[in-house]
Amino acid sequence: MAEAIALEMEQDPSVFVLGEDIGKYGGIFGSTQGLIDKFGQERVLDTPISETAFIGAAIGAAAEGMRPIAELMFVDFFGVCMDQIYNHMAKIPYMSGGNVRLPMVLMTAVGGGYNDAAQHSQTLYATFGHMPGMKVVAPSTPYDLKGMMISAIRDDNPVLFMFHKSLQGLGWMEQLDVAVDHVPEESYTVPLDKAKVVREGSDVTIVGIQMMTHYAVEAAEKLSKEDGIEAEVIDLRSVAPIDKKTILSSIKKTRRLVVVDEDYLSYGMTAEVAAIAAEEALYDLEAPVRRIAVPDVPIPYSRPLEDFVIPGPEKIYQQVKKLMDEE
Amino acid sequence: MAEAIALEMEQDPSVFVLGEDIGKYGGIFGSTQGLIDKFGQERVLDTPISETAFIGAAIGAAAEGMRPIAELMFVDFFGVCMDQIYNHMAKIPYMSGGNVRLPMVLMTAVGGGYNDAAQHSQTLYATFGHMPGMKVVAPSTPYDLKGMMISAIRDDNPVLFMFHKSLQGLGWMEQLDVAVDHVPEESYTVPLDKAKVVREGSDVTIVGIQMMTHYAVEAAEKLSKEDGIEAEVIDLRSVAPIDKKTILSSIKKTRRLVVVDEDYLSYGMTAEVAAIAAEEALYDLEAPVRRIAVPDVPIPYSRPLEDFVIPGPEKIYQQVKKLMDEE
Amino acid sequence: MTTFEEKQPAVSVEKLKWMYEQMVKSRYYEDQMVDVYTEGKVPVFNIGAGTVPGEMHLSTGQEPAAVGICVHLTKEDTVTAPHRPHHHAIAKGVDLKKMTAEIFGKETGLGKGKGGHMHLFDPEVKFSCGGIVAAGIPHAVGAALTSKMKGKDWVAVAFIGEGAANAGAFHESLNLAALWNLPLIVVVEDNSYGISVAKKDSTAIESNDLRAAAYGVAGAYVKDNDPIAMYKAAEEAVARARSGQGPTIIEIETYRFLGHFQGDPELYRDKAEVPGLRQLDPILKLRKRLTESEKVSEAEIEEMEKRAKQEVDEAYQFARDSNYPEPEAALNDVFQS
Amino acid sequence: MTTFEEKQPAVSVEKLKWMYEQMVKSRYYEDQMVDVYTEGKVPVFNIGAGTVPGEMHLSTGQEPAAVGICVHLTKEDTVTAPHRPHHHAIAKGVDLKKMTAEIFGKETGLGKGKGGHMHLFDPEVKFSCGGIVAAGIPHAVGAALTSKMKGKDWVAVAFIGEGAANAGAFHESLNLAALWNLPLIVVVEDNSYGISVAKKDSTAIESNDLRAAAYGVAGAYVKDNDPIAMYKAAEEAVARARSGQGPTIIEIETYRFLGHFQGDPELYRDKAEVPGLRQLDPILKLRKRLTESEKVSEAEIEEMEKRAKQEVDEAYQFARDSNYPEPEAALNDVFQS
Ligand SMILES: Cc1ncc(C[n+]2csc(CCOP(=O)(O)OP(=O)(O)O)c2C)c(N)n1
Ligand SMILES: Cc1ncc(C[n+]2csc(CCOP(=O)(O)OP(=O)(O)O)c2C)c(N)n1
Ligand SMILES: [Mg+2]
Ligand SMILES: [Mg+2]
Repeated sequence: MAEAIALEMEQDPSVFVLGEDIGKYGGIFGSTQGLIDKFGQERVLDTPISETAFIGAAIGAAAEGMRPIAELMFVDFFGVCMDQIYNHMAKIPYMSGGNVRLPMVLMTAVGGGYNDAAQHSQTLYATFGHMPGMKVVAPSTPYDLKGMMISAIRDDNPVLFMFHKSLQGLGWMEQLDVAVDHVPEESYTVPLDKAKVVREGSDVTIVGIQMMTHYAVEAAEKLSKEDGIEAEVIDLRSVAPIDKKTILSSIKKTRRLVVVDEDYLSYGMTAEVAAIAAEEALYDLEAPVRRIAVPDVPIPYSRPLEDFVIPGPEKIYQQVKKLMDEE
Repeated sequence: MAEAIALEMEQDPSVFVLGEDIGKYGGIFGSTQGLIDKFGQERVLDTPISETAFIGAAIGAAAEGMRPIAELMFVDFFGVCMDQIYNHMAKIPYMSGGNVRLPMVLMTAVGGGYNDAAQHSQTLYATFGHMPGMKVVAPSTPYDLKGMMISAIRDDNPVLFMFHKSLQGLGWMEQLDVAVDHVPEESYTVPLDKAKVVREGSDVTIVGIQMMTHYAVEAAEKLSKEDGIEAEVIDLRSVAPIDKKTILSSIKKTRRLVVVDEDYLSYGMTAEVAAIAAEEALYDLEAPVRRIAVPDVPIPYSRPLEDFVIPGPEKIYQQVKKLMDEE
Repeated sequence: MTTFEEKQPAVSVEKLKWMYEQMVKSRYYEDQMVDVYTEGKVPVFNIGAGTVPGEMHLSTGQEPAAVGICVHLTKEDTVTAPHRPHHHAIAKGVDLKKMTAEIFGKETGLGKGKGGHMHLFDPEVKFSCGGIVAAGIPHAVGAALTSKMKGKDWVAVAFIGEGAANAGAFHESLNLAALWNLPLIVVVEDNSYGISVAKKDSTAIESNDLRAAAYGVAGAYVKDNDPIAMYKAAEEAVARARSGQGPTIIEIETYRFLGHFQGDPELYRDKAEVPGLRQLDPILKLRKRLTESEKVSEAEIEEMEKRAKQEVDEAYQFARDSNYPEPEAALNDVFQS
Repeated sequence: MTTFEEKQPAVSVEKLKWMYEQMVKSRYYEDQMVDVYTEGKVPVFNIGAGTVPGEMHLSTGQEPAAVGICVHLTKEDTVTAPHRPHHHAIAKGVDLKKMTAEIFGKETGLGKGKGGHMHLFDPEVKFSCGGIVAAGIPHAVGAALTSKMKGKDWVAVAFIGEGAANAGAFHESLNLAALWNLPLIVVVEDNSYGISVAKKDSTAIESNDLRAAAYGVAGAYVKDNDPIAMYKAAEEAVARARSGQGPTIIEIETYRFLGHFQGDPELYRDKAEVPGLRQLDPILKLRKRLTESEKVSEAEIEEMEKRAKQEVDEAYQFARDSNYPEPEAALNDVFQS
């Protein structure tokens, strides 16, 4: 990610970064590692703990033609600056009839699973997906992280870029193989509005996002090996706009849908995907849709509690199997 | 509403009200009319424009056993204080393992239709419904307003109480008959977790909320008169927890579902209700679910634009008719 | 608008005349709006009906704050305004026709009818406003940051009401701007009320220029709604900002002749208050100063007044003559492609 | 904790001893935590593994702020703390067993394992903390408001870091508390950093007691991490609050011996900085004062130290011996019925 930002900063002097601990520290989750050494503190600005001021300032700078990348350290802190995000960043382009552009990226760390409790473990995909006026993306592989970040920086619209803490390849988190993939050195882009079929299958469609995509693939492998069930796994990647086409054509093929989310259940991503199916693929469905997400409780701290509420590969496996068995 | 608050303030000295312009002004939308004369400024506190401070103070007071009612003037302003609402009001009871109670009400005005544009016209039902830890209600009749407010004040949990501007019977808004119903003088309660069938019908279920409920009834009358279609209309009333049972049993009867919302489409209330159907009533459905909501754009100012995006009786009528005709 | 010039001992008559003309324009613009706003709202007063629907916050009486500072600005300087933006927009040189068309909800408006009275954006003169109290201050910080990053001498001015100075955004923005030594000026228009809440019931101290101490920046207080005193305080603040000496907070004591919004019953203030304030009308005072001390002829003044009013009349006519957008246009402009 | 008494010229030895014992307890508690926190994280340092997972913010070195004020409080007074809460919790008299069990994620914890280290709630002694910077200040305002509405002399103390003083919540809360003349004390612990950002890179002025001027409240500054100076500043502030004379901001210069959180590589500060600070350890200084000036015997001191450590050891043992909650317990406690 820092690599993607560096590539864009090199070729476009209007790109700059601001946020808390993004300078010498390199971003608490490593998103800006090394940037201050390359570009200096004129373009890599550590800020006070003043999210409203610095995200608002990013908006003001974007309106004047700069291309700021602001970091909100944890998505959970959105509440102290949501007015700037929701009422200004997302709405000014529209309210101005397209006369003001806000080519900015707001990047933020999401996700739980490491016992950081209720105020530091959320994903809040739907909270942002619900709000028109922003593109909201949530890549799940190092390749997509880089390519989508480059796309986001070049996009003339405000982009909320969610990266998952556990997928940053950090030394102080559980090491996941999927987080340390090899990535091309050069610049490339990945579109901001396309879901991706990451595993083909014929029996059931599992739509996941970020961490849940990886868990879904794990579950799919087990289903294949142990039960001969071939699940097709879709990585949503883009929360908004949502790529209906990829979802619908997979349902047409598999006729069954399971949606897995690390966000809260009600009014969440699982609701939107299930609703798309109910509205546009009802006759394709041969079984009820299954939704797997954080039951409607804040994320608890203690390990057994957190493990219980955040979906894992085993829960996905069980639910899919149950769905297939019911018929 | 002010009546409900007055009744509770009379009998419980720990109830008090705070917010902007809720004193002499009586609340911009009349929610606290007359309270300051009855209870004085010791219990009816006008605040500075400091939503984080005064909603946070309400939380602090509730933790010490008071029963504050705070008013957020327009729901659209939530972004300046969402941290207090989402990270504290909604989570403290859970994070404390139930040891801290927050018996408070946060009331707020929602809704558009009077050309107040993108920052003053939202409902944001789903934004709040998505967040576990609060009860979120949105009554649509004067009777329910009073009864649900009394329930909310007496509830030991934080309740987000959304009242619709156009349903307050205000002199400076379009006068709606439904907003000036007669209401019993005495104290009574209406539950915070029950939807209500406001019109019975056998052919299709329309789930609406607040203003949309009234429009749905209007559409239903026209469908009945002009097309012989009998729609059952459900007033959701409670955004969270959502009353699945009432919805599901109606679908079982009518086998068709249309959901109407004044909030944004994606990740909205229409998604949740449609998803519930796809998950728990798939075999009951004889036709695809239809969702009618604000297409994913901020609320525009100009009359023809706003009229285009906020669903009205005619649009509901057309959509239901189309659904019925398709078969 | 004039361009920035060296600090001068007295205020030139040209600048006074410019200020006078803008104030007259702004006042006349709003006098018209008072009438237009009631059009089509009979018999019941209905906020969502008529030629101009929605909320309407007029700045009648508050003109000195806007002209006193904008006289020092060029179109490269940024202004962010709050929900009560007409006087600022006019003083900053926003296209009056497009602005009026926007308020009428017409497709020729600044935002094609999508924004309305509280959401006017004219990037040509770097003007914007918004309906959320204090939210424009961070945007001005961003403009000031851009100026610094680009090595320009552009300044950014955020106008707010005295009520807004108690919002968190005020504090965060001033600390940030002071820390980064940005060319930011925050102008606090103290019109005594935030809707119905009197300043003494919202603000723990006398005036917000005192809060400059909390950020180590300069503070200035302008009494009596005086456009010339405002001119002088602003002149210093702009010079300070342009020369890299950081932010200033200016508070001006001003008057809100009308209600918070049109339709405000104003039960929270004494009936005699407004007539008293009207006696102190800053436009009359400046006119007197021009004719008496500066010896500007009555004819010249009338010429200015006529010009101002004509511009306003043309703007309203343009708005009336313009078309409403097509309903489907609501779906455009969410994203740029 | 002692009860409030009349202002006195000097600090009684009893109070000094109380402060010393709490400081020792807090320090020893955290020394143990340093070790416990690494348990089960081998070979890779893995934040989500081990006996105590999640983030861990220790206050080692910052004890004077907590004891200097809590010595004046009773259990009717409220304390809200931030993400670095152990020293405050201990000084406020939070149940140490339940607190430790909570940090271990056990069902016997203050929050049945749902809250964790950053979310400790002990309504018995009116203590709470949270993981969002500055968010506890408004809660303390609410407690102070309750005190006033109920006609009590209870005070509310909000502890924050110097980084938090730049957040909007600080400004809004102080204005509100000043306006309503509430018994609120905001204690700013200046440990020089907000994570990696030095105070001079986050704060436009020298110290936050200067911001008292922005609210017309009292301000005090405590140098050198001195518990006795803190005692005195706090004594005045508490007396002011209890007698209805409104809020105070106290800033104390304190030391963060450890990283922002355990595992912080601390590349942003000089390697020599911490050893230098350790030289100034406030616990050693207070011990010296007790033995030398106050003539407390070595034996008595050791007795206190032993008692403190024993309490801590028992708390850890309690936590270890307790059970984890059942997984399904995650679904409880969202709503009360
Ligand atoms: C964050 C926020 N809170 C509340 C409001 C509602 N509101 C609009 S204007 C206003 C009063 C503003 O007072 P002041 O800043 O003094 O400006 P004035 O109206 O006097 O020009 C309020 C409370 C808002 N728009 N935004
Ligand atoms: C609103 C918010 N922004 C950012 C953070 C992340 N964060 C946690 S602690 C911290 C630094 C706090 O610094 P300070 O207030 O000085 O307290 P200290 O850690 O030094 O005790 C930051 C930025 C947060 N928790 N909440
Ligand atoms: Mg005002
Ligand atoms: Mg600090």
